[in-house]
Amino acid sequence: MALDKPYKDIPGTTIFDAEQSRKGYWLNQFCMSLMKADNRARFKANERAYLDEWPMTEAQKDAVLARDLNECIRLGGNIYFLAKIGATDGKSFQQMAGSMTGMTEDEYRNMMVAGGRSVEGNRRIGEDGDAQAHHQPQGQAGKKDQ
Amino acid sequence: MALDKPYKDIPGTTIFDAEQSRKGYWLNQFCMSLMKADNRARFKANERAYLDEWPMTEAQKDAVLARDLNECIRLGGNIYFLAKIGATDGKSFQQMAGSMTGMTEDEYRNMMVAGGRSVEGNRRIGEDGDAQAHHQPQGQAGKKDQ
Amino acid sequence: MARITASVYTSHVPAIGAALDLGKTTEPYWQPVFAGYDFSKRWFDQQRPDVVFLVYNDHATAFSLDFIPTFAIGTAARFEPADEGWGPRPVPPVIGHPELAAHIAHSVIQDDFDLTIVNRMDVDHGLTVPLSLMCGQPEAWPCAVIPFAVNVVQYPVPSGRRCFMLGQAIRRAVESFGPELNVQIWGTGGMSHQLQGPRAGLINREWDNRFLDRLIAEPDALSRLPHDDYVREAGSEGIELVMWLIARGAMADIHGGAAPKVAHRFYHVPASNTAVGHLILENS
Amino acid sequence: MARITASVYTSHVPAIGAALDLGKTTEPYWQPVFAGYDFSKRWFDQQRPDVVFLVYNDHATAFSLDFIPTFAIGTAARFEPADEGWGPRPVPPVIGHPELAAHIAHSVIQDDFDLTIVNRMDVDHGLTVPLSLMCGQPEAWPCAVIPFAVNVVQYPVPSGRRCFMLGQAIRRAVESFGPELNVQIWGTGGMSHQLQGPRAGLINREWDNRFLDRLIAEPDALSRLPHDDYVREAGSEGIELVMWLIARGAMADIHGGAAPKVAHRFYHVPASNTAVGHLILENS
Ligand SMILES: [Fe+3]
Ligand SMILES: [Fe+3]
Repeated sequence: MALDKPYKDIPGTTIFDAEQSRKGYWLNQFCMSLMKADNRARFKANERAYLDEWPMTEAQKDAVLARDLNECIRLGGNIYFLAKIGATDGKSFQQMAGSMTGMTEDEYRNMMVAGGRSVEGNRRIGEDGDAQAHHQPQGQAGKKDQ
Repeated sequence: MALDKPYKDIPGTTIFDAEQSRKGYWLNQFCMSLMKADNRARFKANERAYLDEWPMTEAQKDAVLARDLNECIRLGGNIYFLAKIGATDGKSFQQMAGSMTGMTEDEYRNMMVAGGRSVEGNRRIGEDGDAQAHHQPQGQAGKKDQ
Repeated sequence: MARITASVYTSHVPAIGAALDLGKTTEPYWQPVFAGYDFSKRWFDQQRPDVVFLVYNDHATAFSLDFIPTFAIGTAARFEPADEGWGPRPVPPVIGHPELAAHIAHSVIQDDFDLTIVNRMDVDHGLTVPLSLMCGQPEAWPCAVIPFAVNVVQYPVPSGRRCFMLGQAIRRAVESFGPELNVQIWGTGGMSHQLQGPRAGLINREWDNRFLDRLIAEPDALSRLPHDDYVREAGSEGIELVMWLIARGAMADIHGGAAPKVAHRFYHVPASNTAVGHLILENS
Repeated sequence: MARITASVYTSHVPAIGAALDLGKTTEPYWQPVFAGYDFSKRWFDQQRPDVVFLVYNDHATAFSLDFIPTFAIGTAARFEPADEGWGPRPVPPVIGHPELAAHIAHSVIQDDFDLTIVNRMDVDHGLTVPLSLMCGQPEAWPCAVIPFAVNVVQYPVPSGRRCFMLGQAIRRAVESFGPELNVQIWGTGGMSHQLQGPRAGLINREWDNRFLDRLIAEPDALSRLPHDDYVREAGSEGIELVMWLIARGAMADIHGGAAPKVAHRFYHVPASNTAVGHLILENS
């Protein structure tokens, strides 16, 4: 496709365009279903069984079960849809956003209170900012798992 | 409103604009409900009771019960919505359209086979074509009631 | 590269679908209508398009008054024939072309057309009757179809001019799609008809034929015709003809190419309440 | 005659709504945020608009992927606060203005903006948080509200230029409405924020403040900024700022009138993941 997509070279950022939307259609529609209290209850009672009701890929289901939002986004999820999973878990937008950086909740919150993440080095892939691939994961939360 | 609505002076014609749409919202939404077989059955079993489930005006309900499509349109109905009533009754679009002219089914069908209604005299209110108010009803169906 | 090779214009009268589905095509009333499409079916079969971009309007089927998009593009993989109150037509499901549809949506929105993207909708006679007329009664439709729904039910509807400009944007979009595809664009609805009020049954043969003449020869000028003329001259539902201008705007001559070849032209009165018009234009 | 007297610009962060609803407005974290709106609440109270035309975006609440309108205008009489997964916010229902909304839809569609008309939808924090910030916590909202939802979730979203032109069309529409009405137009969303990926938490204070400067002084030039700049400089969700250009396009100076008066300007970091920006412009 010869479309104008200049946003492909921004580090740590996935633009939700028609291509991603097509990939993530059922993942996102599953998320929408969590806006109903009944469905939230059924999901919480047996996550795997509830996910199996949707024609999602196994990789999408695994990413949801692991609450791996970066992977969910890579597989076509959009943050406003994925936020319904967070709501079901009782998580705030700040907790969800922070979870994608590898920081602990405190680390992320402190970064925001201190003025947020700087754009310097984070405008283009290949620069040296903290959002670049070679600096992931950024905080202690991710490091624990390694 | 200072909007461009040149279509107000066409005889025998109601343009379905936002104003009509607002007037006819529930009438039309009632019609939409007839796209489900269950609802069609409930409507046929007791038309009045089914209509009473909808926040329509009494005049709208009466017009539906009487199958007076001209009155339904005056009260905000749109023909594509009203056609669902016709479908429920097993009527074709030709039967429905004809019913608004005062013609019998045969009269209307014959007019169409002969090339349809002429636009001459029917472009503007105040001319002398067969769709003008002073020529209604046009056929024998309407005359029976008088 | 994808290319728009031809455009097709046709009325989409529901009674035509019913006549076909009920096996009435050889009855004296219907025979002349279907005869007008004999050439078209052979033509379509020879052309073998990969995708039809099908411009039509929904008739209070997928869209109620809750939601009225001016322009809606179907980007789903599949669309089911709708139950319009008589049960769904016995025709195959419509297979979409999500990649091309999404590409067109992307391109056309960046061209300042404010589309609504639709991933779930049933399609009514406005879309399936033209398919039946052009393809007959196959087990499966012979190509992918991108449904493009235009609001011509609640006023204000888009102007003829806006539709013509949109057609031009669609052409740019299609021709920037990488894969080799033979794409047709169809404009449906019309010709003169009025389904409501004491003026129901209006037919304007002269106006319709003049519309066909001008659509072929001077589409740019034709696109400036105000709504009022359509309604006054061709009946309240004659307004559907603005959709033909979308297909016409996508032809090569509007973009500096050669004038299209008129492969077929047909006109007949009546089909139920409606004048049937039909045109096939080929890019050279 | 209806007149647009002022425009208001503000972020619509969901956490602000939660802080307000849970009585946390005086906590050290939140106090500076709400302090920025003290003037605004008094100002709003004095202005007593009849109608607020409220430009916002839906966040996968009323619109799923089944249906993505680029521009949707709410013409209903009433809109309920949505359950976004935490239960609906404890705020009053939103009372619409069907007559003015339908008039604007009519006028703006005739001006070649391809709106979707919506008669049933719930409204999410994008709409209710700005109302809370400007009106506090009343039993009922003090004026009618026309919800106007812009797609900024799935790309391509409308360009800043398209939004700016739309604002101009909205002004023409409002000023052609007969009844005497005091109308405000609000643009919401932004400022810099990114809610996704390893770049989450991005804030660009310099860019945001330059955006505010230019929105006041050179909106026409600002409207030509490409999407890419918003995303790269202000985060993936910073794209919401294009909505501010709709409100700005509706101000008198864009139509040959005098420059607006800056009644209030406020900027604070952070509210949750977001930079909070806020501006009030009055027509003279
Ligand atoms: Fe039609
Ligand atoms: Fe937002």
